[in-house]
Amino acid sequence: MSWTADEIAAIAASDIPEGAFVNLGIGQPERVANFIPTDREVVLHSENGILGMGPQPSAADEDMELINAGKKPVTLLPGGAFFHHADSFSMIRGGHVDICILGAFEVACNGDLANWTTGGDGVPAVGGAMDLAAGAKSVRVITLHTTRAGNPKLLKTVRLPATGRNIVKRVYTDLAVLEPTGSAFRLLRLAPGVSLDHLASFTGADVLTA
Amino acid sequence: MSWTADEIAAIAASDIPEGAFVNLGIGQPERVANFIPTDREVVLHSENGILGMGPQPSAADEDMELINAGKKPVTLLPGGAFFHHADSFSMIRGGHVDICILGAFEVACNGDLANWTTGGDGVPAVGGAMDLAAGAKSVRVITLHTTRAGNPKLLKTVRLPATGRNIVKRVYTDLAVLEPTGSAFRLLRLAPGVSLDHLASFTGADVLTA
Amino acid sequence: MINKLTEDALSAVSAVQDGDTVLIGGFGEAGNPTELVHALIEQGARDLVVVNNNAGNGEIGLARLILKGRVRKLICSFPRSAHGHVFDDLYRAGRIQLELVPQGTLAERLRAGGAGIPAFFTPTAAGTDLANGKEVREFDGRDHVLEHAIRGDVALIKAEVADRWGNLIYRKAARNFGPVMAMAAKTTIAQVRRSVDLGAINPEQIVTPSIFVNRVVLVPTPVSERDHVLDKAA
Amino acid sequence: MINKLTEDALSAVSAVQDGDTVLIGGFGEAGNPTELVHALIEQGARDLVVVNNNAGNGEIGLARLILKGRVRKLICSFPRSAHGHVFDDLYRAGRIQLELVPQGTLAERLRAGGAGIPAFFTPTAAGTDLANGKEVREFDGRDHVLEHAIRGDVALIKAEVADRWGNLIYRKAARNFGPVMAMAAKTTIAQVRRSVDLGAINPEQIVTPSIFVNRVVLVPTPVSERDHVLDKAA
Repeated sequence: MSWTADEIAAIAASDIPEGAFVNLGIGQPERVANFIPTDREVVLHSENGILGMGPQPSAADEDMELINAGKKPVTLLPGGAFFHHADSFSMIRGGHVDICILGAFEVACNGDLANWTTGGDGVPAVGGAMDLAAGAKSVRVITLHTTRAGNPKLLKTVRLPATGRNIVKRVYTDLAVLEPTGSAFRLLRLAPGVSLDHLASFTGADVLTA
Repeated sequence: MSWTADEIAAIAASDIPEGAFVNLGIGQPERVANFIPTDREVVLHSENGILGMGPQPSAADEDMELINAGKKPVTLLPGGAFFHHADSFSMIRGGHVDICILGAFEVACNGDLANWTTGGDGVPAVGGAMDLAAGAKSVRVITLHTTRAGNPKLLKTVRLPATGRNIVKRVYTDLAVLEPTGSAFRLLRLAPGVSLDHLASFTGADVLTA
Repeated sequence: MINKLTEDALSAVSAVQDGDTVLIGGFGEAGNPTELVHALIEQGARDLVVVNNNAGNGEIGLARLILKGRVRKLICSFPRSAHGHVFDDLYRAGRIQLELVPQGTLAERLRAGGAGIPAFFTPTAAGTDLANGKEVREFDGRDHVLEHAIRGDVALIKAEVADRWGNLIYRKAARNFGPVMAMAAKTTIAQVRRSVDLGAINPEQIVTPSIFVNRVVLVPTPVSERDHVLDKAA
Repeated sequence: MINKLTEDALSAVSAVQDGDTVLIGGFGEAGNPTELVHALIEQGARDLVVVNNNAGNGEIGLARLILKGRVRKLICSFPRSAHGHVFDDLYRAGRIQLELVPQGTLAERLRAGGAGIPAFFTPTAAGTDLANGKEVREFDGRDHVLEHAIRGDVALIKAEVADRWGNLIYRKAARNFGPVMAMAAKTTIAQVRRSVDLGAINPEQIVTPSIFVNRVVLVPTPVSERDHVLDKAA
């Protein structure tokens, strides 16, 4: 009826070309690393100063000085490099990271993204999200199509404070792959068993099919 | 009747404290390196990406990838480091270089320095002079007291295009050591056999003796 | 002879003044100078402005400094962590100020501070709430925000190896904010696991050259924050 | 499989267009990518804007590119050298433009170009003729000049060792402008003395990470400019 988290990750991974430099956001986007086609070499960037990030180590090999943006232990592939924070964000802000895949609270059909604060009375935290939104050549989003309460996360305009404006190029959800066009979302791929009517009714902006 | 080039260099060197990070300009200032008191450790910076620069090598050991700002072969002391140009000028502009000693065409008693162009029809060249003038904590000058034609180089105001404004803290010449005060030069030390009248007559601004 | 090495963390931080801006290295727990922060707690300075990417873990290091009421304001990008109740509680009670800065802007503002650049334009945060009140200018058809340098009175960082001049190398992702904070402070104090003879670090490999370092404190076996926090939780 | 290594300098520079901005590494002769510049001469692009610290030596490398009339404008800090008549002659004849930039501002403008910073304020050159026509603003009671980023269409640099991903390390003071130019260009081409297997360069020691490099050309025994210039003079 819809794609599983692994299926979404595999679809997003299949869109990453050989040789790309890719930053994966915390949470669901991290899963994409498990589905890079084995015949492609992709170089993963971590904001805290790593290129060539490899998979999680075994518990015995965990090293708290080799962690990813989510502070979880990772490994380094041959060809990987360490560098400091200003250099790391020069890669991001300077347009050297080809693709970043982020999570979202809301995405608008004009490409606006909201993913850093729910605007409540909690402690706000932004991390590297705004730098990635501003700097990566192609910003992509992985998200469930709706909130836990069943409300659309794909909207005409974001209601939460924005992370970046007009920057999202593609959205991968459990229901579909879509592209913000400015005034609507263009459908690129529909999950099996999901009807156009169903998709439209759970999307807060027009959906174009061509 | 006046100090030799080596004597001036030795006096300038004696004013450099233990542990200082020092950039020496091209030409006469380079000579200061030969007179650092042997009981003091001083770290020499070269704008092209070297800290801990050592003396000239023997001809057999010359390496054109280990050169100073004047493009002459040098050596590296234990504790020395290599870095790129942006880092090198961060050290300069960021105020981390304690002392730089530069040559001069003209120095004014308000601390203005002119040493990058004679304003003629030649090819202008600035190199790192303006960065050093703007960034070093203490800018000092070594120069002959007069031009070849016998005209004063220490003036009320510079006539040539300035390298920096209000930045020179001390001037070492063949006749004296002086300090720009704003409206005059204060005499700190007079070369043996040089009279105050002689000094005053070859200085283009007032000389204070107290 | 230049010798910046000491084993006395308390003396190393003795000059910190009330009201100082203190840059503290680290991302998560990698690169946290926990022993130097504990020395700063013992030293007693208060009313501090602290710059760190996060807001501390458990009740150790920066979290403990905050818990002791020494921090007036925190400048950081991500003041949330899996084990980070201390900042949360004070912030909700209105007892600590927060300046939230995008992580890359934070790193660049520190580098600018160290490089003598008072301000720069960045595309990050343009059009968002974090650009409110800031000067915006268009370059190449795109809005950019003017951001100002951050300079510290003191930087407390953690590196792996030092020599007596203060040259530093780091270990893996513990490098993070260390090099830019070392540049950005009037006085930089590094804790390191070990020291080596002058000349023993490959001059091609030195990450923070001696010019950016004032004092080096040897801490051969620093505490593991994770172990500490998990022990407390257990 | 990612493989940026080639032995064919001419193919490596094949995409350079007439009118391009070309960043060329080097300070004096250290770090000059002479063989890449000679390939560019053979390739034929003209009307170029070239960024280099100097203006070439003798009639080799950049000096030869200028001599061949391929350079419309030079952006540099120090266009004088002991063996540098080529630029001089054309400049005095009004046949080449010069934008003179203080060396540290040149390095910082390139780094800014690579780091996504369109403009920054610097104290360098404030109050001098090189600030004429530029925006000036006071910070901390001191005048600063607004300087803009430089980006290149192509960077030609020289390093010592590369792997097939394009990670680079340099040798001694030949590092100079290589790392910032690698960041600042759309396409970065590095010539290196040797290549090693992926993983053979210590990840702590990589100076230019692979993300900044597009192509690597193996030139095991590059020409010595000094020997070449002295031979000609003899």
